[in-house]
Formats: sequence, structure tokens, C-alpha cells
Amino acid sequence: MKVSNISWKIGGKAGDGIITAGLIFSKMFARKGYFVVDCNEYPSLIRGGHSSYTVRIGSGEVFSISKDINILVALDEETVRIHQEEVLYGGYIVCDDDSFDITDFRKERKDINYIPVPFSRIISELKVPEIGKNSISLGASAALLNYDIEALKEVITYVFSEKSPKTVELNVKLSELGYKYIKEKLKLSAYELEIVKPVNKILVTGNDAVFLGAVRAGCKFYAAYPVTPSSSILHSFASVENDFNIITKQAEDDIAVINMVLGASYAGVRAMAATSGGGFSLMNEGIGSAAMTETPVVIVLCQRPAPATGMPTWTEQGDLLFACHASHGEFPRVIMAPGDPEECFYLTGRAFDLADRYQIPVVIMLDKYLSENHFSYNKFDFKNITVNRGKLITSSSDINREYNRYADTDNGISPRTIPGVRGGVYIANSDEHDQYGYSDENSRNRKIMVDKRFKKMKKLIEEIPPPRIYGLPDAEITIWSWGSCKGPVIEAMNILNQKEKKVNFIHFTYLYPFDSEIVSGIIKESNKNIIVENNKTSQLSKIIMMNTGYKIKNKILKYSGRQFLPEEIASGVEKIE
Amino acid sequence: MKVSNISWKIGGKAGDGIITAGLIFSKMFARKGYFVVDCNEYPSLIRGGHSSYTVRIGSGEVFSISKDINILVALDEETVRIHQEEVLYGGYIVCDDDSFDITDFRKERKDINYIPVPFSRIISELKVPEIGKNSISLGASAALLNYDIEALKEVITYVFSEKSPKTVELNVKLSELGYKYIKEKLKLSAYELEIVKPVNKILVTGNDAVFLGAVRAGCKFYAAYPVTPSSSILHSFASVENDFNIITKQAEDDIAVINMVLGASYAGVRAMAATSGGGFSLMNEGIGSAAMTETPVVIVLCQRPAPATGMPTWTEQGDLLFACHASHGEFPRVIMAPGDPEECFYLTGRAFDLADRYQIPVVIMLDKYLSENHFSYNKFDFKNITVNRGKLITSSSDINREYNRYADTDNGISPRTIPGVRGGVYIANSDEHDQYGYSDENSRNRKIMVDKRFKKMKKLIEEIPPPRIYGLPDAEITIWSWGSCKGPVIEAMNILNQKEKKVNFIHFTYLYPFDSEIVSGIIKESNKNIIVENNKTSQLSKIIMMNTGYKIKNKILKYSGRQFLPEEIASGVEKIE
Amino acid sequence: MNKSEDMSRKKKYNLTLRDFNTDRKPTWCPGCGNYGIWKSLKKAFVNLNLEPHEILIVYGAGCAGNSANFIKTYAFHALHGRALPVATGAKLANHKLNVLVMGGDGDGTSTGLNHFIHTCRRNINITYLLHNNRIFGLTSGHASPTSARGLKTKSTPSGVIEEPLNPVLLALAAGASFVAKGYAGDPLYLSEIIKKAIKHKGFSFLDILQPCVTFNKQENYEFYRNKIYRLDEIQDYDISDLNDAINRSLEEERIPVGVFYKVDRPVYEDNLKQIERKPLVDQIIADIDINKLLNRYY
Amino acid sequence: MNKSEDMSRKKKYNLTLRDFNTDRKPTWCPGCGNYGIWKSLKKAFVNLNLEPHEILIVYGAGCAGNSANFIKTYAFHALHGRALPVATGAKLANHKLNVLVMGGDGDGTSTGLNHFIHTCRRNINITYLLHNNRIFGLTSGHASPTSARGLKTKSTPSGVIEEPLNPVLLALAAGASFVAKGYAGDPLYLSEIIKKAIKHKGFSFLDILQPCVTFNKQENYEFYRNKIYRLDEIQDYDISDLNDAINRSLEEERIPVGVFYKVDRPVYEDNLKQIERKPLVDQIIADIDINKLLNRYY
Ligand SMILES: Cc1ncc(C[n+]2csc(CCOP(=O)(O)OP(=O)(O)O)c2C)c(N)n1
Ligand SMILES: Cc1ncc(C[n+]2csc(CCOP(=O)(O)OP(=O)(O)O)c2C)c(N)n1
Ligand code: SF4
Ligand code: SF4
Ligand SMILES: [Mg+2]
Ligand SMILES: [Mg+2]
Repeated sequence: MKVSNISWKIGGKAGDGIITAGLIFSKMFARKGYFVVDCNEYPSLIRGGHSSYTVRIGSGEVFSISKDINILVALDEETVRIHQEEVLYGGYIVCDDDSFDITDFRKERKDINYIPVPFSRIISELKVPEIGKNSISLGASAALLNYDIEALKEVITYVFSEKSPKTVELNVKLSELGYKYIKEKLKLSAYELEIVKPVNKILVTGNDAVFLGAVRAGCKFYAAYPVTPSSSILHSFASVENDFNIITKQAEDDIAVINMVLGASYAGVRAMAATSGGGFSLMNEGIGSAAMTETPVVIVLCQRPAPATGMPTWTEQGDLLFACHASHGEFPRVIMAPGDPEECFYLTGRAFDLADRYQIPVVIMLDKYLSENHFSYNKFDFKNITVNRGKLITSSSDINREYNRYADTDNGISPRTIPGVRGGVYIANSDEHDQYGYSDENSRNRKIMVDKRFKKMKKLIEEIPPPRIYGLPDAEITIWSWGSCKGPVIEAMNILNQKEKKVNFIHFTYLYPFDSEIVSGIIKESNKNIIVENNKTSQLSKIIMMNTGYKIKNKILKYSGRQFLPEEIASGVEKIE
Repeated sequence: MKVSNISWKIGGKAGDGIITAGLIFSKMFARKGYFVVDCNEYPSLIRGGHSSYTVRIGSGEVFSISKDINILVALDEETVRIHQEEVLYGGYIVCDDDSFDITDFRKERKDINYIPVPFSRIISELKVPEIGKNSISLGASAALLNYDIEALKEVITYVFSEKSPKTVELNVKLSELGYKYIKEKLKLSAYELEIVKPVNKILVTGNDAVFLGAVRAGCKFYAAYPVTPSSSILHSFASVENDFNIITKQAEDDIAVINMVLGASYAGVRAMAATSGGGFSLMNEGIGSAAMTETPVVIVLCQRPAPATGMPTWTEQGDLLFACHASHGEFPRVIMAPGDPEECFYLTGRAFDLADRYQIPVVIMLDKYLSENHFSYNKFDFKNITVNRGKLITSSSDINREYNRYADTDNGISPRTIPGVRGGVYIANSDEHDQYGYSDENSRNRKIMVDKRFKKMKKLIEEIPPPRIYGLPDAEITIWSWGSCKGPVIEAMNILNQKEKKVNFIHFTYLYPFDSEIVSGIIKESNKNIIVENNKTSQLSKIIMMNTGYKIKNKILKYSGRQFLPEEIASGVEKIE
Repeated sequence: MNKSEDMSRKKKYNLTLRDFNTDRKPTWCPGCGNYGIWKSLKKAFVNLNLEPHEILIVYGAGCAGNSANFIKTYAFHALHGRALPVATGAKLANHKLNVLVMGGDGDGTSTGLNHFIHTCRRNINITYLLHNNRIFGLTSGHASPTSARGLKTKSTPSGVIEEPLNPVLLALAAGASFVAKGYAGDPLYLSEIIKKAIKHKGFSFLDILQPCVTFNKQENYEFYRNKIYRLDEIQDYDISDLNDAINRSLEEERIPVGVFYKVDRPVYEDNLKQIERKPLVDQIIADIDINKLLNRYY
Repeated sequence: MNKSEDMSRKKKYNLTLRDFNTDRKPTWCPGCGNYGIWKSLKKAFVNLNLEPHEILIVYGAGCAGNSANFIKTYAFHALHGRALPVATGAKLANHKLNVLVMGGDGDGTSTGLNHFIHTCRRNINITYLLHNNRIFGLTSGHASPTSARGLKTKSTPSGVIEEPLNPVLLALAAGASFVAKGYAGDPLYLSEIIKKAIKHKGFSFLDILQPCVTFNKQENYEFYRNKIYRLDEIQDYDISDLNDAINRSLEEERIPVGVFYKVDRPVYEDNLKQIERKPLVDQIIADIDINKLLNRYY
């Protein structure tokens, strides 16, 4: 059957190599020009517990995984139990009927094609580790899709070459066995994807893209304390220390992290930290220190279900209002929330420029879903990220008179020197201070300095792009959302538009500052406005109301630790009608 | 001149005994039944820098100090320079013209009566420490008010008896000298207060009242890390350790503080912490831990101008939105902001009950102004604070079946045992957990537990009192404010009402949760609505708008680190018209 | 009845290890050192004849902290690094409870180090078991402050370039009154040390060498077996001599296990008159008279 | 031109103490030990021929931290307890800078202790001057972790019941490569120790006994004068012997000042290839080519 897109899922226990298998599957399509989105779910444990990896592949653009699975690869019985219901009418389940009995499952779903592949037998005949099952299943999956086995072997070779030539050889062989088993024994092919233009696409997560954007933007100092789901940014930075002369520091705690970043930035380099909610909570005081000393910092906040330790390996958008108001006192900041890896890349570049130019903290909000799932792209155009360091004085010849670091300029931004520059000596003071940086408690001075810092807001609001509108201009239903919900909402909009509903979508990537006028201008009260958020309390709608007074009454909220599936949103919208 | 109220101010250098003098002055009137409000301003230094202490005394109720000073006691030249302009037409300045030249000052303000008192001469004749000047000035002030010197001597005796009988004797003597100097040498009396019913009133700060409320409510464990302006709560608790069997712990940092409080509360006692913005920032993660484990905690947040270290000894209401959204993730909490010490007392009692009954964190917001300034009261009626510990199981006989700590009850509140109770063993888990407390990442469970925690909101919103309305029901101008602005706004309202303006005042003491319906109901759009806040960004108006959609456009904001004076608000209102 | 009532009752029956199991099976990797610690601890409880409800264990976050789900006692699964202050608060609220803390080396010597040092000097009567696998396990293998120099991890691909912290030496320097080291690969002996630690009056610190078979493959059972020796087999080792203890803690070639140091120092809560008669939790708060206190404010 | 350009230029003139004064006069209490430290430090700078712009001092919060307003160099007045990580970040960004940290005992051994211990083991080339008045001064007299047992303060009216922390011993236990003690009442000698600390390659820690005449009245100049002796006057004291240093740090009757311990250990930033050729701050970031990096993602 020729199809324009398919969904494939593999499931097993944490430690079964699910992530590797999923990534290989994604890559073998991305490298041939297909559009790929994937999603990987695993427990907060090192071993055991159920894991799954879903990949959606399209010959046209795909924005999210979807509810329906065409092919499910079940490395254990639990996978069938949990995911069988997701398999489309007439879909396929690849499993090893030697390992567990599928009779009952068959009874439940007579429409499904159960494809038995003797994983265990192959493994024990070859006397190789259990984890090899995943390569067999990849071969079998390629065969079911009538896909070029060479593409698979190429990716297996690429991925396992980090380990050893022997590992490569073994896994290539296992994949061939899986492929042959389907092709020769079962003589089966389930689906065939429409052909696409063969371009070699990259496959990146949101975290990868933030990392790439930061490297391009000239981030020279990265500090972090390991925490899911931000850790892969740490790993990426650590891995290029010497290629790009970046210092990556795993600090003793998250408080040290933010303060090291402050110190590095104060001393003149672009510096960044990433963390999740717990670490961000600990960084609150430091964020205020950045604000008071007017030191640029970029902080990546990879959200996970909270409060407290919560569910470390799952996803949620629960920290928006917190980030917008984090730290005691009042000061300008920027909060952004990219919707996909591409936006992660470009916005990270912007984040560094905004931090430097306005001398403020900038927070980039992701969540586990966006941080760890892959999207395929034709290369990022990194020339789009240019570097503007704002009013930075790096040479004494640029200092005329007595230098006043915190000069009360028209737009509130004052030129800053960096340590080492003769004549530019000043105090970066976390106390309220006068224009030179000296501690000052005078009432007049206090007012001047608060106003000076807030003057920055004017230009900032002007230059921050408004929310982006996707879809029909003459829609009757408008979905509002932010950050990582972008993909599922676009897919949902497409589903609905196919059903002749007139839907469009307003997506926020900048959450603070908020341009009330512009947003008020795009609200169509006659439309059915619906908010979609991956949280309990609908934080974006509070922000919209707090700034425009407009209340979006219809809400589609999910807070189970899982990202939306497009179908959930579409049916949610239909129910509201 | 008979008057119904007077304002007195003393100024000098930090270290001159300004605070002691001011407090004695306040007490000598409170003890005789007068209404007293005072305000003490000092720099964040141990010695040097200008300090002042203002006392307003009324024979009728007074709610705030006022702009105009009747009598200024200037222990140094700087005091005249800074405060002369605040002296009322025809008012008095007590100073030592041997110490500095007042000729130029006189020229500036011909209307003022300069009362020379030879502080230095008396001090050097008696060979006593410089600090003795303050007692002389107190005597002189009593004389100027034709007040009973015995009342003064009594308070001096009371206050200095902590030190030594010699100190008492000396200061009594100095005060007599000051008194006589005015009475006999100058034969002068400036004002005379109307007579009041002689009741012995207490004089307490907001911090004192919080402390008293907490002791009454049965707080058994208090932890803190010293920080202005919360420290006096620590001192008070430490001073009664043995009288009330309370453990007071100065911990190693604010993170330890919140976690110790969590531990003590988990183990079954009422526990509290107080801090200011910086410490509160550090406590964010711990607040989420209280929420996730459903452990009651009470946190007092004494605000000061921020961000970062800011201005430690000054005042501001800058942390409201932060407190309402503090810590990552979403969970119910209560944020309250008493308006005066009396409200501090009763609300602290309520805070413990709410924390216990709903098993949630409760934050009580003060600010430096409220924390450290005194109000006089006829005794607190402490019988009004009763103790309701909610669903607390302290005996194994109350546990029937398999105990499920986080049972999903109708109102979301589940009975909790305390360690030591047989059969009540459970995990208080900062991970998301099932009804027994075991870590659980299942999507269904996650949704159930989030909903369970949020179910508490229903009853909570119902029982939280609405904002209180002061003044005329048929007003044309409505002032909206919260927390410590209460006093200045009431005074301003009185000023305006005397000018035949029809003003009333809506005061919020509960800021979260927010009853949108009730508040929407009290908004009169036809009125001139004006918000008054001691911050830059008008945080209460954002909260009102976010919950009701109604935008209060008129704003009177102050963010100089000083509290409002009633006259500023009154003239602000008049300007808006 | 007192709130701490149940603890003083007579034991109902003879305890077994199983009484300390929950319905959840451990989820550690096969071969993980946490299994040994788990067993040793339950054995110590049985030997000390402590019932589950008489014990509070506060856990940090990490593979070690995940023990919370597998040991049946009162438990508080705290934030990463914050177990010690939670335990301190709980102990002060009810000092009749047997309070223990379990957490990893990352938990205790990275984020939580400030609390560790201060709890040592405070000498509150709780027992701290540090699961020291010299790695961040749960985050999937990052360097820990106790990791050996040169260790390559995801965050230190060129190897750790900091000197490892020595928890035993730090505890000694911070004034801990009981300092010991155990080894997860020898659960019987470990259980004995745990018993001593629990019985010690004051803060007892136990650094437990815990193989992480997944992320710290060098320091496996083999590695430790060859290095470990027992302090109590050293003839004239004096556990009351701080210098002796410090010197042993500095050894690198071989690793001593057992009690390094034990001294009787005033216990924090013994100095609190407030709880001489009864624990805070047993004090009645229904109608506290603050009349006298109000008098201060006239 | 390099951003760290100006620092390598030839000195313009002979420096004097006054070059390190700002327009603000110190606001410490008359007689405060901070005056002595202030003077010693400026003298050390002059002697080392360092110009204000070549120096970065990061300050904690407290009376000690208030020095930020009175010493003319690049300065970062950090949050309470957070000076060391700020300094670490700055040093890594520009390791050509002379980076010092000044803060109180509350700052460094209460809130900031975790950073203190980790900076020791990290051995980054910065100098840390701990103004140890054994009290929280700026908050108006609260017990500090270094306060003596029994000290009565507003927060401990019945006296401190915890063992005081010993910063010198802790620094030694944490692996610091240079550990010394000085006394604010002897500014000339103190200045010499500061010079040695600054010149040391690696992390240098200097615990400075600093009388607080307002809130810690017992431990005044008198008190110290009678207790202090100089280590460099002890004949066979070996500053490279850790045991010697530890023993001296444990002395209670008399107080040794001078360098306790000095050893050459690999310096953190010397192990970073990234900055072998030039400091981070001098690297050009205008147009970084990430083509090769993107290749990883195919
Ligand atoms: C504030 C915060 N930062 C980071 C984390 C992530 N985290 C969870 S466990 C852990 C460290 C685990 O190492 P360790 O304490 O040694 O325990 P192990 O897993 O090795 O037993 C970290 C960093 C967190 N939960 N909270
Ligand atoms: C987070 C936070 N908590 C508390 C404070 C209040 N605070 C300011 S200085 C200080 C301690 C002062 O003691 P120390 O560091 O010894 O300095 P000293 O004043 O004695 O020089 C404290 C607790 C603060 N600024 N920030
Ligand atoms: S990762 Fe290491 S410490 Fe964690 S369970 Fe596995 S073996 Fe044990
Ligand atoms: S309080 Fe103490 S440390 Fe602070 S300035 Fe005064 S004497 Fe110095
Ligand atoms: Mg570990
Ligand atoms: Mg100090």
C-alpha cells in the first residue's frame, strides 16, 4: 500500500536498546529526504520499566507524531498490552511469539496483522546479547516498508561505529536477518512510502538545536548541574570543548551554575546555563543578581512535570508563570518558548543578542518533549545567527571621561566595560547602586535606577516579534498555544481543516515582555477561541488575560506527563463546538 | 495649642540611639491610651549614615505616619538639612545650636520655631556618653507637649532596665534635664494633646504580631537564616524558647531552613520560617516539595526593595507575583498580606490552620514598613486564634485498613499520619506518587494526583474572605490596594472625604487563591478606580486583570524604597481627577 | 495519649527482614551495590528490634534515594541534596524517632554538601548512610565530587580534573562524632557497622563504598575486594584518636573499612531544655496562654 | 586588539595605596578589623605592582562584602554566599585577570560553604580572603558557624550549642593547595601573607582573624594579641606536610598565623586546552563555522 506517511513504534524495557533503535529508524528516513518526527518515552530508572519510541515519517511535512500506529514492534509482552490499542485498523505488530503467547491479543484485535519474528531464536543461535533484538527488528521493519536495506545498514554502521567494528558488523548482520526473515520467509510488505526528493536531512532534538544555536552565537562558557531533561545540552557542550574552545563546567550545584555564568558574562564572554524546574528554582536568586548588576545571561529551562522532583523523564508546560515572575523584585527580562528545534536554533541566537544588547536575563523554555524528540531538517542556515554584543566596551580608548557604568541613558542601556580594560573599573553591585555602581539607598537614586532598568522595556517590546498566526485568515475557530505544542496543534489544525472546519492557530514563542496592543488587535471575539496547553491551570490564558483582559474560555489541557497527540486536540475542538 | 494628633520625628546618625528614643517616645503615649503609629528608617550599615524615627500620636485612631512633622528633634545638622522641609508651618525644631550653625536654616524657614537645647554641654558637663543626647531630647519633647514627665520616666525605666540600674538612673536624669530646660528656661509648651481614656496599650510591629500569632497558634518549630527585615521574628522566637518550649533554629542557609521546617511539619508539629526576598528565592524548590508531599508549611516573606540584595533596610511590595507563582510546577497555596499588625496577628493564626487543614504551603507577606514599625492596640484578643489541625491522625486506633496517605478524597484532602504511629507508615514523596506515596509515572495516576491536589481549591476559595471595603458604599472614587498600604490609604481616604470627595477603599489581605466572581462583583466600572501599590509594575492590578479581565488604569505607584505618606496618595488621587 | 505513643509499646512479634519490604520490587540494575546496602540496613533494623513505625528514613534523590520505595518505614523522599535538613527538622520535632538519612554521593557531596558539613558539627542524633558509588547514577553517569581524577564521563569527556572529595576526612574535619566506612559488597559486616552507627549517640556518618555496575565500571567488586581491609583488625587502632582517623582517611592504596572515629560529644537535642520532658510533637497546643508574653509589649 | 589587552601594558607610574581608594569612605565601625584588612590588601597590590584594572575582586554580602565600595578595582558585589562561583566564572572567562574573593565567615561558611569546599578541590588560581570575625556583623550580631561554643547572640540567647567550624582545617580537608591564617590587627604581616596567597599558583585560602568590636566583644584585639604566634618562627615547621598543617589547625590554646600549607597541584585552568593559547574573552565569536558540527546530526 502506497502511503504518504507512516507511524512506527518500538517498545520494550529500559535497557533493551529502544532509544538506539528508534534513532536509527528515524535517521534512515531523514537521510533519504523524508520528513521525520519522533518521540521517546522512558521511566526515570536506569534499568527496567517500560520504554517506547515512536517515529512518524512523511513524504510531506509532518509536525508531530500521531495517535495511530501503523507498525508496532513489541520486544516484550507488555508493549503489546500497552500499545496494541494504538495500532491502526489493519496495522501490524511485529513480535516474537516464541517469547509470549499472543492468542488472547489476537482475539482482541482480529484486524491486526501479527508478524511473528523469532528474535530469541536468532539471538540464541548466534549467541549474541539480548540487546541485538533491536537490530533484528529494524531489519524486519525496513522489510515491511519495502525500504532499502542499504539505508538501514548505512545508519547502523554510522551509529555503532562509535563502539567497535565488531559491534557494527554484528548489528548489520542482525538487521539483515530480520530483513530476510520478512522478505523471504513471510514474503510480506505492509506499506510503501511515496518517493521524496533525496536530500540528506539532519535529525535534531530541541536540546541539540539550542546547543547548536549557542555554539554559533559564540557561547564560550557553559555551566550546568546534570538534570533531566536538560542533560543532553551538557553532554553536547562537553563533547566540543576543544573543537570550539568552549569551557563546560559541571558545577557543584545549580546555584553555583548561575553564579559562574554571571561571573563569566561579567568578565566578557557569552555564557549560558541549562536546567529543569528544580534547578531553575534554585537559580532564582541568581537571576535577580543578573538583573541588578545588568549582566547578560541566557538560561535554558527544560520543563518536566512538577512540583518538586515530579516526573523527571516526562513532559509538561507547568513553569510559564513562574519563569515570567521568577526571583524577588521587579526587572525586565525575556522569556521565550520555541515551538520546534528549528525555532530553538534561531531563538537561541536571538537570546544571546537580546541578553547582551539589553543586559538582562533571557530564559528559553523547552520541555522534555521538545528537548529530547527529533525533527528532521534540511540543514540550519546558521548564517542567520549573527552576533551583536550591544554596548560592550573592550578597549580603554573608547572610554572618554569618568566612566559611569550605570549611566541613566535614554533607553536605559548603559555601555559596559569588561575587567581588564584600563579606566573602566566599576562595581557590578547586587545592592541598589548609583550610576557608578556604588551602593546607594537614597530614595531619589532608587527611583532613577528602577526607572532606568525599566526604560529598556520600551524598545524591547517593540522589537519582539508578535505571536505567529498559522492557517486561514478567515478562520472561525482559533487555537491559541505556546512552545512545544506547536507541532501537535498544526497537525490538529490540518485534520480539522480537512473536515471543512475553518481553523487557524496563534502560536506564542515570546511570552515576556508581552505586547498587549498587538495581541488585543489579533483577538477576534466572534471566533471560537480555544487555548491548548500542556498543563493544568492554563497559564498562557492567564497571561493573555492579565495583559489584554480577554478571557479565553475554551480550554484543552493535558497534564498527564505526556505531550498532546494531534487527534486529541482535534477531537477536543470538535467537542467544544 | 490643643490638638488631636501630632507628628514627632527624631534624626541622627545610625548608632546615635535613634531607635531606642523613638520607641520610648511611642511607648509613653501608647501606655496612656493614645493611638500611636511609628516609622523607623535607617541605612544598611552598623554605624554612621542617617537614621530617623517618626511617631504619630492621636487621641483618635491613626493609621499611618503623615507627611507633616510638628516637632523635629535633630541630633545633627544633616537631620535639619534632610527633614526641615517636612516640618509644618509654625512647627518646631529641637536642636543644639552649639553643635552647628542654624542661621541659614532659619533664613529658609522663618515660620519654624527653633528650640535650642544644649545637648553637648549637658553631656560634657555630666561626662556621660554622647548617646545620652537622645534621653535629653525625649525630656525636651515631653515638655514641649506639656506631657507628664512621669510617663516618660516610667518607660525609660522599663526600657533601660534590661541594661543596668545605673543606665536607668542616668537616662532618667538626662530626661529630667531636658524637660526642665524647656519648662524652666524656655517656659515653652508647643502643643497639647487632647485627653484620652487612659488604657494601657501594647505597641507592636508586624513582625511582633506574626510572632505572637504563631506562638498562640502552637508553632513549635521556627527556623530562619538571619536577614533584614525578618530578623526580629527570629530574635523573638529565640527569646521565648524555654517559656513556650519552642525550638528556634538558625540554620546554615535558607534552603536548610525550608527543609527543616518541612521535616518538623512532616513529623507532626506546626512549623514556620521567615525570610525576605533573597531567602524566599532560595526556598522556592522547598516550597514545591511541601506542595508535592502535601506537608503544611507557613512562610513569612518580609519584602524589601529588590532585585538581588537591593536595599536591605528599606521597604517595597515587589514580590507579589513572584510569591503567587513561586516554585516550578502547579499546586494550590495561600498567599496573604496583612495590612497592619493586628491583621498580622489574626492572619498568622489562620495561616497555620489553612496550612494544616489543606496540607499546603501558606505565605504571609509583609514588608519592611509593616515588619518594623509599631502600632498601638488595646491588647490582642488571642482567644480568637483557635487551633484546627485538620485531618491529622496521631493514634493507630484511627487507622482502619491499609493506610493510603494520598487517598483521592472528594475534597482532595487526605488524612495524614505522623511518624511513630503504628500502621501509618508511608512515603512523603517529592516524586509524583500513587495514593500510598510510591513513585508512579503512569499517565492516569499523574492526572488523578494533579486533580486531587487541585480539588482543594474549591473549598479554599469558598472560605477565603473577600477583600474588605472601607469607607462609603456610594463612593465615586475607589482606591484598590493590598498589604501594608492599608494605613496610608485609609488616612488618604479620610483626607479626601474631608474634602468632600466620595472615596472608598478595597483592601486585599488574601491574594491567592483569588475569587474572580466576588471581585468582579465589587468592581464598579462607573467609579474612578485607582490602584495604590508600593512597587513599580502594579502587581495587584495585574492579578485583578488576570482574574477578572478588568483593567484598573489609574495607578499611584511608589518605588523609592519608602512607604507612601497619606498626603502623597491624596494628592495623587486629586491629580488623577 | 502521646503522639509518639506507639513507639514505646512492647514489640508484638519477632521481626524479620520481610517486615521491612514494601510491595515494590527494587528497580536497581542487576548487581548494583544498593542491593547489599538494602539488605544490610534491614538486617540492622531486625537486630536492633526496631519496628517500621519507629523509624524515619529521609532519602535524597538518585538511585540511592529510590530506596524510599523499597524499605518499609516512615519515609520522606526529599529533594535532591536536601535530606539532611528534613531529617534534622523531623528529629527536633520528635527526638524519640530513630532517624536515618540515605542518599548518594552526588546528593550529599555536591548539592547537599553544606548540610552535610553543618549536620556534622551540629551533632544531632541521626545516622547518615552515604551511598558512595563515586558517580551520579540516576542521571545516567556524570562525574561526582567523589569521582576519581581522570574519570571520563558524559560531562567530563577528557576526564575529571578536580581533586576528589574525601567524605570521611570532611566529616572528621567538620567535627562529626562518629565516622565510619562500609562496603556494599560485604553486607554482613556492613550491617554491623550500621548497627553501631544507629546506636551511637550523636551524628553518625557512614561512607559506604557502593559499586555502580553500570556507570562506574572500574570501581567494581573486584577493584574493592583487593583494596579493602578492616580497621578493627588493626591491633592498636584507637577510634577515639582524631589524628589516627585522619591518617587512615588519607590512605589511597588500600581502603580501611569499619569505624574510623567515635567520641562522645554533647548531642544537639540534649542541650535543648524545651524537649527535656517531652518531644515537641507531644506538647499540647490547643490553648496556649500568651498573656504574659503580651506584657512585653507595653 | 585583545580584550585583555590593557593588562599587559607597561605600568604608567608608581602605584600608591591611594590608587586603590574609591571616593567612598569606609563605613565600618571605628576600630573594626576590616580597616586592617583593607590596608593590608591595598599594600599587597602596591607591592605586587598591580594596577586597579588588572584586578577583579568578587565580594560576598556582609560588613566584609561592603569593602566593594572602598577598594578601587574591578568589583562584583555578589549575593550573600555566592562570591566564589562568580569569581570562578570570571577567572575561567579571563584567566589573565588577578581574581580575589573577599567575604565574611557567615558568607563563606554558612550559606556559601558548598562553594568554598568545591573551590578548594578545584584548585582554580584565585585567592580567597575570609574576614572571620566569628559573627554575622551586618545583620547586627547573629551566631556564625565559626562562633565559639557558648556565644550568646540574638539568635542564640542560651549560647551556641554547635561545634564551631574550623575553616583552615576544612580547606585542608577539601584539598586546598595553599592555606594560611592572618590577623587583621597586624596589617603589615597580613599584607605579606596576602602577597604570598596572590602569588601562589592555584587556589589560595586565607582565614583572617578579624575583630568585630561591636558584636563579638570577647574576641577583641586584646584576646588575639595574647594567643597569636607566627608559624614561620617555628623552626622545623614544614609547610608541605599536610599532617603538620592539620595538627596546627587543631590547636586551641594558641593561634598560629602564617602559611599552614602550600603544595603545587595541577591548577584547574592549566588543564583546559581551550584556553592554552588565549583566554576565552579574547576569542573571536563573530562568525563561528558550525558546518562540521552539523554533520554529526545526519
Ligand atoms: C535540583 C536538582 N538538580 C538536579 C537533579 C537531578 N538529579 C537527580 S539524582 C542526581 C544525582 C545522582 O547522583 P547520586 O546522588 O550520587 O545518586 P546515585 O544515583 O549515584 O545513587 C541528580 C543530579 C535534581 N533532582 N534536582
Ligand atoms: C539569601 C540571603 N540571606 C541572608 C542575607 C542577609 N545577610 C547579609 S550579610 C549576612 C551575614 C553577615 O555575616 P558575615 O558573612 O560573617 O559578614 P560580616 O558582616 O560579619 O562581615 C547575612 C545573613 C542575605 N543578604 N541574603
Ligand atoms: S545506575 Fe549504578 S547506582 Fe544506579 S541502579 Fe544502576 S548500578 Fe546501581
Ligand atoms: S559590625 Fe563588626 S564587622 Fe561590622 S563594621 Fe562593625 S565592627 Fe566591623
Ligand atoms: Mg552516586
Ligand atoms: Mg562575620
